[in-house]
Amino acid sequence: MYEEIFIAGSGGQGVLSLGKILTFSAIQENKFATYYPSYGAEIRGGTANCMVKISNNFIYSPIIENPTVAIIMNMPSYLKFVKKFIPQKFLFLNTSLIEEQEEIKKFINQYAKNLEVIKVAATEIANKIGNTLVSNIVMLGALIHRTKIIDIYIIKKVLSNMFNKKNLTLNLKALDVGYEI
Amino acid sequence: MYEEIFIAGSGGQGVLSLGKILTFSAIQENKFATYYPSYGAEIRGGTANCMVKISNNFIYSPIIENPTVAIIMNMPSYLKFVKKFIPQKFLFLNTSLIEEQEEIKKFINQYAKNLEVIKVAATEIANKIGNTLVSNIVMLGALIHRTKIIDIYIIKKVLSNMFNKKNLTLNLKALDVGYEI
Amino acid sequence: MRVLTKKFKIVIETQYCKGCQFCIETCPQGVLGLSEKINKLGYRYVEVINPQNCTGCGRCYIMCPDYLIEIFEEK
Amino acid sequence: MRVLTKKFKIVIETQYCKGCQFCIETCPQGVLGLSEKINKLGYRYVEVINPQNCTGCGRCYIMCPDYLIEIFEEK
Amino acid sequence: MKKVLQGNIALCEGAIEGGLDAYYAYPITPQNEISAYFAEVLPKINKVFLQVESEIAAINMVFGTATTGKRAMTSSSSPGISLMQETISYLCACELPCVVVNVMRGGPGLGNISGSQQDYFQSTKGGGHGDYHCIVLAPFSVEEIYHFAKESFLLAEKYRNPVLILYDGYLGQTMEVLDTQKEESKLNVKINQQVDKSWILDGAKNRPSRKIRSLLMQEGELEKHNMKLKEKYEKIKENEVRVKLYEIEDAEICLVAYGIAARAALDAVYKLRKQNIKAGLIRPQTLFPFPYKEIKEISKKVKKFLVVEMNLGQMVEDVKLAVEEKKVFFYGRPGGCLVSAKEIIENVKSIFQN
Amino acid sequence: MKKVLQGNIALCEGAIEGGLDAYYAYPITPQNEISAYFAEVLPKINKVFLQVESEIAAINMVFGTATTGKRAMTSSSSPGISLMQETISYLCACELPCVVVNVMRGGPGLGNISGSQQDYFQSTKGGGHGDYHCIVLAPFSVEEIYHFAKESFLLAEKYRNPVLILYDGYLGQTMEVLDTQKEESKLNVKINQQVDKSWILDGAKNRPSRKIRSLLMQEGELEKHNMKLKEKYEKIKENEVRVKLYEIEDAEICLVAYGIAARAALDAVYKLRKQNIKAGLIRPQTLFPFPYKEIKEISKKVKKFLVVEMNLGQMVEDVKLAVEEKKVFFYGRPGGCLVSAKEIIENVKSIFQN
Amino acid sequence: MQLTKFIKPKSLKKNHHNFCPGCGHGIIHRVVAEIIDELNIREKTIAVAPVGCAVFAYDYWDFDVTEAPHGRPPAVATGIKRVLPDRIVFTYQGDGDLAAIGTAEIIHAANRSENITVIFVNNTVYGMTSGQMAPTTLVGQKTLTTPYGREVFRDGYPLKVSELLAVLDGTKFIARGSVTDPKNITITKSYIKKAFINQIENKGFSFVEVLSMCPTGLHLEPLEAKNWVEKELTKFFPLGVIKDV
Amino acid sequence: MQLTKFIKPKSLKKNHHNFCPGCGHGIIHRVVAEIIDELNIREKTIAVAPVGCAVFAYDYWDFDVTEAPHGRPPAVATGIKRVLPDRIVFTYQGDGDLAAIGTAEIIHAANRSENITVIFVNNTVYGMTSGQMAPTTLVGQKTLTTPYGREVFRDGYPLKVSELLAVLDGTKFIARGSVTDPKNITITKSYIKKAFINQIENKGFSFVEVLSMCPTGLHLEPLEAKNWVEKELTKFFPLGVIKDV
Ligand SMILES: Cc1ncc(C[n+]2csc(CCOP(=O)(O)OP(=O)(O)O)c2C)c(N)n1
Ligand SMILES: Cc1ncc(C[n+]2csc(CCOP(=O)(O)OP(=O)(O)O)c2C)c(N)n1
Ligand code: SF4
Ligand code: SF4
Ligand code: SF4
Ligand code: SF4
Ligand code: SF4
Ligand code: SF4
Ligand SMILES: [Mg+2]
Ligand SMILES: [Mg+2]
Repeated sequence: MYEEIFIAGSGGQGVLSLGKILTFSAIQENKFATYYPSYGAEIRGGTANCMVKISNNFIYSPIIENPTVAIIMNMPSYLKFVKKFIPQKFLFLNTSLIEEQEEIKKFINQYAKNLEVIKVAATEIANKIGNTLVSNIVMLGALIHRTKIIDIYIIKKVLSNMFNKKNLTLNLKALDVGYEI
Repeated sequence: MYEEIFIAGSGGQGVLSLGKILTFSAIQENKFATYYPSYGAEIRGGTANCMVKISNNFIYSPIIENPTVAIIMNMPSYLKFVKKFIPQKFLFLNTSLIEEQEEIKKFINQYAKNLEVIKVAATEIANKIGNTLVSNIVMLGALIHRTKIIDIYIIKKVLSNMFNKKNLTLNLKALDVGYEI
Repeated sequence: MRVLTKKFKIVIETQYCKGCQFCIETCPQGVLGLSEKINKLGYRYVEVINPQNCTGCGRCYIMCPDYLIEIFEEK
Repeated sequence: MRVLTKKFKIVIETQYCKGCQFCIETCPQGVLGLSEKINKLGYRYVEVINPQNCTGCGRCYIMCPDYLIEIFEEK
Repeated sequence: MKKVLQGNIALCEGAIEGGLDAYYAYPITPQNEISAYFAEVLPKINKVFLQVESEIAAINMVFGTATTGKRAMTSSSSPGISLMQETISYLCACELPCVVVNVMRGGPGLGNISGSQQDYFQSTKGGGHGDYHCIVLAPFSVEEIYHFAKESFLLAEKYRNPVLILYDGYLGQTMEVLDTQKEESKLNVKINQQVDKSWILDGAKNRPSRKIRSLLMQEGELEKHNMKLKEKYEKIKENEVRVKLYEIEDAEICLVAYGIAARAALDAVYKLRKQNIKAGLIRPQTLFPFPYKEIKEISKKVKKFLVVEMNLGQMVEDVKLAVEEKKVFFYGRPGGCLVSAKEIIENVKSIFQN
Repeated sequence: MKKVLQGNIALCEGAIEGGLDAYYAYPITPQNEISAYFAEVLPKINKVFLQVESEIAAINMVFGTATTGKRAMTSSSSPGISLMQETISYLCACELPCVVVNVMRGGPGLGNISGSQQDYFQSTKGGGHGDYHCIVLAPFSVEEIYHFAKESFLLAEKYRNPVLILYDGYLGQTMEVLDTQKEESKLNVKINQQVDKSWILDGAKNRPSRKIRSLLMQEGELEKHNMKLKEKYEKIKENEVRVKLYEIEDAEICLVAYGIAARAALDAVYKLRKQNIKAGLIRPQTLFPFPYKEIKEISKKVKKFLVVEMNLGQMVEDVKLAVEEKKVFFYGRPGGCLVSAKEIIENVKSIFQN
Repeated sequence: MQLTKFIKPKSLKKNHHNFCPGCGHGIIHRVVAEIIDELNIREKTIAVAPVGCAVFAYDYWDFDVTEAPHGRPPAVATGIKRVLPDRIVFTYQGDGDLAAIGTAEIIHAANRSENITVIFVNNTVYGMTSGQMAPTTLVGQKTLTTPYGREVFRDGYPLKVSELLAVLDGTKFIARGSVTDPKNITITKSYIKKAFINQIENKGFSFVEVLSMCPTGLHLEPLEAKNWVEKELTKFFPLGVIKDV
Repeated sequence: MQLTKFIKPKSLKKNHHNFCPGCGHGIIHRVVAEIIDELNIREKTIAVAPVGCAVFAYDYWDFDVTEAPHGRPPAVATGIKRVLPDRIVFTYQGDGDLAAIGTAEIIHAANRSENITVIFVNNTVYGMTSGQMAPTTLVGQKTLTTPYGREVFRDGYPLKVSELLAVLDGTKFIARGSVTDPKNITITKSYIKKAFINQIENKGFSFVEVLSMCPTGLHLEPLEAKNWVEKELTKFFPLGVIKDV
């Protein structure tokens, strides 16, 4: 397997955590994985992003060259990144905050014929569960369900190492809800 | 012609001026000349020195390698430098301030068989003329007389460009007295 | 009772608003409010909710870190 | 009239003296003077000219920048 | 033990494992994670963490701590490292063991905060004044960062010489798995090596007082000291060269790259081989000492060398010192741009076409 | 016109003749004569003289003055120049014409105050971060110091690039005769050359406002800027190499030396010829750009090269980049020791014996 | 008919800046631009931008601006002013730039009484590099590099730069303002204006410290950050004119 | 029987120094050595020498001494003290070293209240490099780089370092003494001693400025130089304790 996953959103949406969870989980599965965040002054201006690569072999460059999957959590990221990192397999959009643009859709279609666009109202769902902060985990659930990149049990194990009890319950719920959409 | 002249004394004895006068004069005579002073923290501790080279041809290194002439104006310089820069032709000693040491004399004799030592009580003579500050020029007179390195009229011309009238008279007198010893 | 003898026009480049709310907080007349919508920068942006109350005091202009607000007097 | 009840020995490493004259100037008893001779560093150096007047006050010791002076009390 | 760490954090954990006593630094991207980590962790284990007024202050505090024989480190990125050049020259002159980390970014000037390899000359030839050398380690993975950091103090102490750990912003920011036990990532040092500490300053108790200084004004003194240093550098050249070779045996073209660029190069090597182009890779892990001899040896068999760097061509000069010029090609991207396997492959192909 | 001047003073007179507007510096031996002279003379001709708080301040004032298109200079010696490395990188990045003078002394560290050539790498490869180059001029006589100083501003402006004048303490302190008219000491510049000043900051009057900066964060921007600089450097390499050749035609061994070392080498050449050893000398007057091509050309005929430097071997690497390694020998003395003709002759002879 | 009452100054470019929501730099940038307009000196002003979040000043102000290496704006400004004494030269610096790495340069420019204007933006953190402790960070304040709060014992005291510079004979005007509300912005503006007028009148070194909010570095919402500056920061850094000679 | 009354302290080596005739460094070196002896801390003292005429301190004092790059002794001392907090660490610096190139380092060491002792030798010139203007050179004073006398307009004001540092909360003891006569030497000694005792008692940063004579740099005979310091220099730099908390 070889996946290049691009994840973008606003600083507060937990896109970096989402990337790290994927990375930790992949390594738990004895895969190779790299994680590369945006950092420094780049983060200013509303968007944060990270790049995750997962492979059965050693990963040479942590930088996305041919994204297979992209997860876009808000509108500025949609406008800024989608044309630059067109995924070949899956594009996950947080439709709670993104209004698709015809021009961008067209552009993508041109370069990624077989792309599947998965729309998840992640923020709204998270809000319903109890906290918009877990929109990233909702998205993660959706990602795992659709792509099977990583075993969901491994993800749960990783989550349980990261959160205290109260937060864990919330996060696991978000994961499950996302998984079941 | 090719002369390497080493001049040393205390900071206040005008050894650097003496070197410069020689240099300017040599160049006035259309010879090549270089002047290289001691500088910086070296000067501390009582001694100053300079190296003058005069030649009919371009001078490559300003640093003394085989001194032909040395002019030593005080005791610390005598102790510090004479063994290091043994001149092959002439050694001028300011006997007003230098007491020759047997050990050093022997040492020199070994390495400079044909050396002529010229003793000038430069400080006392200068004092008699009116100012111990011109002991360097007294020495210069003696040097020119004995070595004929440079025409004394050129020296006088250089001096007259350097000093105001009052000082010039004194310096010319010192030169003449030194020349006539 | 205060009588408004002048009318003021508030021009805000809302598409660049970062939703800091400084203008809203500082306006003594409650002229401004925060939209539920999000602009292309991704922020909930300011909107004019009570334009008629504006006294042209300029506090909002002075506070806006993104210099998005301009006030014109209409005669 | 002051009576000297103690005697003091002044030891000066004159060969390292730089002739600054700080000690001479500071000595209230005129114990020290400047030699006409020159030491191996090339300076006219200090010499003890009136040893009997020394009160052991230590001013010369304190002033000497080259720490060349030591004072001993003889009993 | 397996761990998942960011490059900059692996540096911290390695340094702590290696016995770090004090860390001083001034913030700069892309290595701020180092200070942030140490700020949290060092106070807990009673070691010194100090964020200070400037890079110059930081490197001089390293100087101070090093005079006591304790293990000091600072880190910065390119512009900050430039400011340290005077003191680095002093550290080498005074033979003080310590560790300096440069997480390179794009230059010159303020440049950008991306990763780059534009400080190779500064690091290896001496950016400061006078003849001197730091030992320069160039890890290419988070794992190597960890091990090099861990063992850098021992290496510095072995030679009483500063060690410079040189990697770029990309590697510093990347998180990946590492093995803290991995043998092959280790340096030529022993945990309990005998180190002469008879020079340290800790108070002249029951011993003569000591001095540390680089001012040598007596005639010939400084030349002698330089010659002594030279001898040390020769010894380092003899014993401490580390270089990894990949697919060299039958290679028709040999890539030469270090750090993050070597990862792209290695990727290219395997991809080229799939296309039946016999490529190999020479990856220096030490930049000073540089593996001249090893490369020269290889050049007896290999006809072409492609040096890949993230700069306008710096290490390529060292390769040319080992290999006939006409055999050596260069591909580089300056300004914080990561080279890709794809670009390298294209370059290799075009070399074979011409 | 003939004059007798000390090297450091010739620098001052040349710079003034060349249109110096402002000089900023911090004291350091062996170049204090420069400040002393400027302190006395510049106020009289309404130019700026400022002794400032540090070398870093000095080079940044140079930066400020250079942004206005005025002619600024600073001077220092090795440790002080190390401190300027960050800003020199900025000056190159911002393409600001200005002149920096390094009167080299013995290193590393505090070293001594004698003359040396231990800063060759720093000067030519870039002691600071990022890929950049100063144009490096290496006068070997008081006369050349004068002319290079005089024309350095024009050269800097021709390329919008800092010029580094590099000589050593010996030459700086030496007084000798010079000819202010001498053609052959001059550089490839014209007094009334057309220079683009459309970038200078002097107030946005009747024109759009301008900015000077080296931070280039947009994707690819910095790489592009680096490529632009590279092009400039290539142009400099093409047009500005200056090298003097002595007795090359029939030479069996060719010395390579610059600055004060080249004087000893030249002395040796003539003395060797008297002993029927056919020696010649290649003397680079520019160290960046370095005369690779010229040396390579000569190496087609000449079998042996002896590089003579006052360091542990720095320029020798550049010579080896031009000439097959096995032809190249080295003789050097670090730590502020002047090489002598005698020593060079001995070395030449021993090369022929082996 | 429309009368303009409050409009963007001419000395600002038409683009929009990249500062974070609620960042004080935006306010101060505008205030400076207004003053330059009011004094009618746009065409002879040269500004020196720092390294810090305000590094991009040259993209926002519509007059000549140069970058300077981190901490060196006072030296760069000196190099400009000395050769162009009739131009108006000012630096704009953050607390890392001015009070940490640039300490020597600001002290000596002040001591020489360089006839320049310095605007010192004190937001108690290194905004640009993600919120580390600055020399002006308050005791106990948590930052990226003081996760347990600034400790006097280890990190020293918050540096009162204005009070420090006031000791120097070379400083002619020193004041501290803030940008937390319209009144204080207006006062701060009067300080900065005075600092420019001093330069025009060749009075020498004039310095205005501005307490500002960096919501990102403080990890606070814009309004919270503003309140913190208003309530907490001014306790330690009192507002007002500190020196005027 | 002979009783010793005034003898060379043990903390001085047996050799002789190379300072010029009448140089104040010699007196101050001896005073420091006496204090180290009296406090019985020779075996745990580590000194940091500056670059300046006192660079050779390691050749004269008989305890551990390190060199430091020019101006950086406070940073080097910090690096020592932080890892060896029970040792006595002090710097000895000239006015070029401390008040020019080393401005940032001294201000921040003081601000951090590093528990070290700093001895600041103010002789108004750069002795080592042949007598250039120093930050402390008086207005009108002629030096190698102010041949027409220091001009306020160009060169700024003489820097009162002690008064400047006194503003910082981190400084615990600041005093200015001189070495022009036995009485003042004794007072200066008491200041320096206090500055060491403060360190022993962990009180924090203590600083003593010593007005000293550099006959060579001043181009005066030793006695003249001494008198100039006594008469002229003390007018601008008043003697006494400036801060003691
Ligand atoms: C020599 C050097 N050191 C460090 C940096 C990294 N750096 C960039 S901005 C900055 C500090 C910014 O803080 P401040 O001056 O307070 O400005 P703010 O962003 O808070 O406005 C630092 C340390 C650099 N660019 N150059
Ligand atoms: C980086 C650097 N810059 C400059 C110098 C040259 N330098 C040596 S000592 C000195 C100043 C000495 O003056 P001061 O500190 O007052 O000491 P003093 O000799 O007067 O006691 C200078 C500028 C240096 N060695 N290193
Ligand atoms: S001008 Fe005054 S009243 Fe009108 S919106 Fe702005 S703050 Fe409110
Ligand atoms: S102050 Fe400006 S940026 Fe903030 S909410 Fe109001 S309009 Fe938007
Ligand atoms: S101890 Fe006192 S009285 Fe005796 S010589 Fe010294 S100064 Fe004079
Ligand atoms: S004080 Fe010392 S150096 Fe000066 S004259 Fe007296 S003994 Fe000599
Ligand atoms: S990080 Fe802070 S100072 Fe920088 S732009 Fe954001 S809020 Fe402003
Ligand atoms: S130059 Fe001045 S400070 Fe230096 S030793 Fe001589 S008198 Fe003392
Ligand atoms: Mg800040
Ligand atoms: Mg001094």
